[in-house]
Amino acid sequence: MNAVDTGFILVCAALVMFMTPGLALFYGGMVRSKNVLGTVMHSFILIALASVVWSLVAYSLSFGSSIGGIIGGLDFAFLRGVGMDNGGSPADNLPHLTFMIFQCMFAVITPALITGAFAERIKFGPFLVFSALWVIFVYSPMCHWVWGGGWMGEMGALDFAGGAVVHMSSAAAALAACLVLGKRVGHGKQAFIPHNIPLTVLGAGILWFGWFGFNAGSALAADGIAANAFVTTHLAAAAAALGWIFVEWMHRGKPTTLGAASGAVAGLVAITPGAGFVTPMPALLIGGLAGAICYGGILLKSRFGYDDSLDVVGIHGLGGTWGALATGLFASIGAKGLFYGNPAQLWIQFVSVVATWVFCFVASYVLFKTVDAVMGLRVSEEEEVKGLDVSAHSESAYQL
Amino acid sequence: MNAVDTGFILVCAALVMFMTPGLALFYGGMVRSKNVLGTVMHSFILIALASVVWSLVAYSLSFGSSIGGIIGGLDFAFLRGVGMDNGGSPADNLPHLTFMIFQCMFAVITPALITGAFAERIKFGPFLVFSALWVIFVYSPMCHWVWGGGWMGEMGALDFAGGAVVHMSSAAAALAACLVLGKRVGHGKQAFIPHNIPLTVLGAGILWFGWFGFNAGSALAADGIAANAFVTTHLAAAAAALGWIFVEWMHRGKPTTLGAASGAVAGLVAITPGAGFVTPMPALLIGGLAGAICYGGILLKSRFGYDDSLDVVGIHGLGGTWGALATGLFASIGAKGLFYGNPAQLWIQFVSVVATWVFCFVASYVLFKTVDAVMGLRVSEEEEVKGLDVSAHSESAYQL
Amino acid sequence: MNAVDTGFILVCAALVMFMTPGLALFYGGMVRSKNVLGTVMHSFILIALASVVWSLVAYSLSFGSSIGGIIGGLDFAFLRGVGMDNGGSPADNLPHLTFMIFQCMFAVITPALITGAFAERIKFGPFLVFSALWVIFVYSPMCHWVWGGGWMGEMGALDFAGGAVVHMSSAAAALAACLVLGKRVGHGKQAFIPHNIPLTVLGAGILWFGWFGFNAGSALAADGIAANAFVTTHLAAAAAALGWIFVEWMHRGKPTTLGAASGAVAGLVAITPGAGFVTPMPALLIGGLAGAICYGGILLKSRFGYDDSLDVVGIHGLGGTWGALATGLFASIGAKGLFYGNPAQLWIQFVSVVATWVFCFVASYVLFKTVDAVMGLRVSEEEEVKGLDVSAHSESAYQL
Amino acid sequence: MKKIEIITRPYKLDEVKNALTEMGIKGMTASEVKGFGRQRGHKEVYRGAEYQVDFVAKVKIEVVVEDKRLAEVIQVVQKTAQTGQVGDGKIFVLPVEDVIRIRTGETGEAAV
Amino acid sequence: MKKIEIITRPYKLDEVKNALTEMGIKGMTASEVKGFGRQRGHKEVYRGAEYQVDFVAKVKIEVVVEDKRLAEVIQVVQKTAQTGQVGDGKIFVLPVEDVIRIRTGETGEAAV
Amino acid sequence: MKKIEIITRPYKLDEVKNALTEMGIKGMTASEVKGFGRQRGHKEVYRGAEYQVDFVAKVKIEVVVEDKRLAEVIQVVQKTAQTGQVGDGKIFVLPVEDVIRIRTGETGEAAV
Ligand SMILES: Nc1ncnc2c1ncn2[C@@H]1O[C@H](COP(=O)(O)OP(=O)(O)O)[C@@H](O)[C@H]1O
Ligand SMILES: Nc1ncnc2c1ncn2[C@@H]1O[C@H](COP(=O)(O)OP(=O)(O)O)[C@@H](O)[C@H]1O
Ligand SMILES: Nc1ncnc2c1ncn2[C@@H]1O[C@H](COP(=O)(O)OP(=O)(O)O)[C@@H](O)[C@H]1O
Repeated sequence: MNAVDTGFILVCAALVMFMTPGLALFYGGMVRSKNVLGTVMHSFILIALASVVWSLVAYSLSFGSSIGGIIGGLDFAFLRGVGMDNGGSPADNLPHLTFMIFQCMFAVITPALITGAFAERIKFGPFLVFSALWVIFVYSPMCHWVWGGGWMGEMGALDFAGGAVVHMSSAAAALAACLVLGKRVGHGKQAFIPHNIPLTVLGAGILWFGWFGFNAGSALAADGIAANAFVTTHLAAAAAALGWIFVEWMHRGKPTTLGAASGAVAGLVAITPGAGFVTPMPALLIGGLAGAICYGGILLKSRFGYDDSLDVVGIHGLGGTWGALATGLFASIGAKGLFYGNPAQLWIQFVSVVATWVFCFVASYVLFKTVDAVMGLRVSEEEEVKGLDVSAHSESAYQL
Repeated sequence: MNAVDTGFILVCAALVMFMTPGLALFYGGMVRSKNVLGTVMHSFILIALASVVWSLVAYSLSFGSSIGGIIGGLDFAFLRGVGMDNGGSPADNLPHLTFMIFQCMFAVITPALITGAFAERIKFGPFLVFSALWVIFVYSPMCHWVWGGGWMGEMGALDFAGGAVVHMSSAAAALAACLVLGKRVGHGKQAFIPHNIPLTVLGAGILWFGWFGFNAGSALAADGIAANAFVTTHLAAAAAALGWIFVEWMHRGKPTTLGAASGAVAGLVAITPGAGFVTPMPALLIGGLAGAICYGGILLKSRFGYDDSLDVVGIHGLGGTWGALATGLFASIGAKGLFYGNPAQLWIQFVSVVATWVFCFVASYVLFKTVDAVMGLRVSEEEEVKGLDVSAHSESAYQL
Repeated sequence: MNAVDTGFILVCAALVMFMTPGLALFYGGMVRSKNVLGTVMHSFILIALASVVWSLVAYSLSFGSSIGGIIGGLDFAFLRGVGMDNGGSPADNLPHLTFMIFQCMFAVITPALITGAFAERIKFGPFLVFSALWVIFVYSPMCHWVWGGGWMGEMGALDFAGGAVVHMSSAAAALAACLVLGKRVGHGKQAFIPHNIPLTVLGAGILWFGWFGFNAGSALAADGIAANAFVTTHLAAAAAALGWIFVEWMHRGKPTTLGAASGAVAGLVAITPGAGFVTPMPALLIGGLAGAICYGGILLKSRFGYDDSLDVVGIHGLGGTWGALATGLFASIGAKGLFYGNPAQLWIQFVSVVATWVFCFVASYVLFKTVDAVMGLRVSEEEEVKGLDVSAHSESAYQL
Repeated sequence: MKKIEIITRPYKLDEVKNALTEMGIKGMTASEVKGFGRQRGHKEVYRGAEYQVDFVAKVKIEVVVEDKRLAEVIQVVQKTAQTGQVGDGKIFVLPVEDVIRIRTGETGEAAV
Repeated sequence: MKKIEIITRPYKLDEVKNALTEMGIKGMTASEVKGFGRQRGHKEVYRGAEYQVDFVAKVKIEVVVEDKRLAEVIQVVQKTAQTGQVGDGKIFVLPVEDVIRIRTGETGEAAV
Repeated sequence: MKKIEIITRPYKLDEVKNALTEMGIKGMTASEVKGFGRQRGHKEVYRGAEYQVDFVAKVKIEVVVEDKRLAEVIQVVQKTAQTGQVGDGKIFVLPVEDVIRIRTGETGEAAV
């Protein structure tokens, strides 16, 4: 057990935790003012709900001893045997509790990312039920496959900090949500304009800040790999913010603040799978392209006509997919990608991308449909028009 | 001296410092928009004032060589002899300055917590005088009793990170404030509705984030105890947010965002005394119940008819008391509580709770009365109606 | 290479990065609501732009092998040879990448500070061009002179964390900006009142928090010097907030929230050059006086009649200068100032102050004039009246 | 019919609304306005620069009533909104030529 | 000339504006107001304390038109803003004695 | 008495207020409104989607004056608020039947 790493990873866990309130603001600023609390609440309450579910059962399903590479056993249910020393810890330099809580923060933010897709129209109770089930039945297996000793990791898929586990999985669920829930009332007719962009920029700033814990912390040690992941994370985000505003400047005539913030997040997403595997200059490229790709992805949305309120698919889906493939191209630290003579890695990445999308989409779709059948997912039109703050939470956000 | 712990505790000190701006927003969002700056200012200026007082004299009163277990001597006044090595440091793994500044941040946030009780109606000058005196005459003795070698710690009372020192003490002062200052103009007649709940949620997010420094840092080392405190802190907050919204859902028909944020804070308060002494599953229980208890406590407020503007007593008083007693029930790490075969601990906890409330309430009441007699504590009715932003600070918060 | 310091400096780098979103809000709250996004965007996009420029060339110009003490060579351009071990690292306890990225965050915030001077009236494209050039031609030489083995450091000038490199340099550029760009439309006739002071206070809180990484991290190790820098930073900020509101209370009759926030920043600026060289009690003095000096400096502004929108010169220029000189007076750790028997140090500090102001002012002035001649720096009057959010970014900040 | 415009202190809104409701008035429309008058504004100070703010927050309440209720409504509002301090505000009475209820198309007194 | 004051649901603003523009109306002025009427408000709860909010968000649209366009405008507005649900709002018609265009100093119908 | 409604550019508020005060007008009421007219709005873009914003921020100033001051007030306002650019706004004159000062109960011209 290593005190340096213990301290470092605890701090990183705090940083990752802080991302979810950041996400709450990032999303909250983008909805209409009558839905800001409903939107903020989604992320905020998931810090609570997902953490409890994680400690009771999902951690064990993710990191318990593998059952055929598919799912973890119940050895660690209720955190049994997860203690202050490294006994049983997947990272034997860390107290088991440290490893568990660091991972917990990932299980929190992942379902929170999904909420951008169904913002402004979902019922609160069914949302809670869906989210708890999703952590258990979608997140835990994914996490196990990649990091818990499951088949995807065994196959050699590279996912440093969660391109598949966090971003593609949440984006696939987001897509399922759009299909099941349908469009918001007035979509395409009324203007759905962000009500508070400074809030969104603040959220993006917090996300960027916390992402250092996310990616550098995924080295699970305060070492050179962590330093490298820190640097690639920062440079990819930087390049992506520039990439995004450059493309929109060309396309629409002006660079926007919301674009800079969105681009930064797109870059952070895209570098996540490769942060510890690629060097800084490729990170600039991965980021810069991520900005352009995700901007394009969002434009496509209106083509397909679905209503992904806050562009979860466009940013996390495309960004995560691009990042996973880019890792197969540019990996050079501790693994080799196509450009370093190992085309097989790209194939492995491709397989992991497809498997992740298919599994997460299908499983999320089934979960949404089931919850919808049992409880009804969507608020009434009257509640939706009134806004979720008042209709679902009996609150108003502002009395300025 | 230990470099790992030095780095870790410095980072934790930064996190704890960040809590007070977080508190400023948490409180600021809950008042009416004409008082937001007055409220924010209370917390913000205390970062300044309490730190200066701490460095000049209060640190020494807290951690100077004990005079009969009651108060510290003046050995460290003006930080004399508090240096870059561990000479004289109560934690000999840390540079004395590191220990001092970590503790400083606790002396900052504690008086800031009180400000929620007298928000929207206190004069600024007298508030500063009261706060400086309170740090010296109430906080320093309490801190000395518990952590500085004083009688309460000697008696065996368990207070890992400040259930008594921080939360009960500030709540007792809050209660005294309500009695001395009386109700706000229009209380019970007009609606006193939070003016900006996203600000409050942001504040809660920052508090939660910073609390990891508060509780895990109280291990004073980057070790397994810190990891455990980190985990119990997170799980208690999570359970409490759920507990609170569950109870209000039953009681009022809707779960609220403000409730989730308030519940999280209640859970953080409740786990504070026991964070390093209890294991994760009891932490879930302590938190879950804290959410329910503090919700109930706030409802009681209107029964008793006092005007604790932002529920300092309901959250910090009840939460801290419950947490201190719960530590006597559930302690199992480095100490044993009732459920681990040591009923004596519960009795000790009970004594410490009563002593803390009595001492802090009486001393705070005397201080308030004295300052009131000398300078007058309360703003004029005209100033109160106009709002403190304009009348006390010549500012308006918003020109949107 | 040292794992403790690696972890500590990575965390500090994250903290320093977080300062720039904090600055975005600090500045954004002070402008009129029609310019908040334009202002926020300046800081936010510089995180992106300056980081990319830094990684491509400016890091090398700053820390590459010195060419006559004037500028670094291109050895590290494109981060060639900047790797996961300490090979070539100016700090051999750190992975080279760790040192590089920590320094990167300084190169980000410094040009961002300048933006306060030309807020509400600059064109976005030319601003980007100017900023990139400024990082290369002004920041990099300054950084090299002081920390990269250049003449100023060799001369023995003390600049612990950037009094000259960060604060005076940006203030000199700010002054140049005011001269080149002229006043805002309506300046002196209409009231230019901050549109959202809670946002500014939040920004100040984030800045204070991040500054611990800035100053303590500048020790480049988790040691007693870091602890001392942490403590002096905190106490100077505290004293300065009190100093500022005390002076304005005397002068204008009320202490303001904006004053407390501004004062804290002034104190943080002033302690920056001396944080690791002075002890805590002098830090209190340096801070307290900084609050008063910067308040006075801002009043002078209207005398001289220039329009430094957000007082970059008053706070960073005067605060940084006072801090640099004060370091020459009070230094006692690892160097001696006048009061510790070494008057020569004050002279050296004086020389470094003059050289910094002259070089940075002249170079920035030339850059501004050049960009102005080529692209035009100032928006049209119509765009300015409409506000930059709409005219430069096609966005509105709020739809409350 | 007449339109009565009441400009008064914001915290009086609820009291006025309740008083009007009690006397059987079924609808009204309120908005936030800034008033300038005998009541003095206040000073604001930002970084040492003083600004005089002359406008004071007020609420404007608009009620359209049948002619025969006019006197009664004015009297009730005046009593309810009065504090006796400068700044209590004004009541303006304007003629209204027609009223239409959008939902039903009813016009005239039936539509109020 | 007449001033037509339309108080209706906020999301109808754009539709009404478009309908008026199509019939050749060149200008109008809108503002956010809070309405009290037959449409019920809602409950809000903060830390266990219930508050009844009686005012509902509405938009007020003011259009000054020549007398001869009055009937036509009213009809279009009524049709466009109508949903048939309680809370659709009202149209008030007030006499206007004069109009001045600030830019040119034109008065009367030329100024609208 | 007459009510003068001035709709003009927000930054003209202080100038108009000062001009009116100088000529002895004791009170007025201002509010933020959104205007639609010949002055063009602007485009906004959020994540690649374009929106046309047709309403422009304006301020509405309401002053009730005795009939005999009407012409004078209009003239001063028109001069003060004029920039000559499209979007300067309008002045509407409406009849007022009565004014009541809430504080004192005074009515008519004494109450203005
Ligand atoms: N001539 C006027 N036209 C329009 N509004 C007025 C006029 N005079 C006063 N008001 C409004 O009435 C409010 C109260 O007026 P004021 O003179 O301050 O006090 P009082 O009504 O007690 O004499 C003002 O703030 C303003 O909004
Ligand atoms: N007498 C009135 N005076 C002024 N405004 C009114 C009056 N009656 C109704 N209103 C406005 O019209 C809105 C709609 O009225 P309401 O009674 O709720 O529904 P409806 O118009 O469908 O009958 C109200 O919210 C209020 O703003
Ligand atoms: N017929 C009208 N009814 C009500 N308000 C109007 C009318 N016409 C114009 N306005 C108001 O006057 C403002 C200025 O009008 P506009 O046509 O843009 O410029 P100008 O007054 O210079 O001709 C508009 O934004 C609107 O608020």
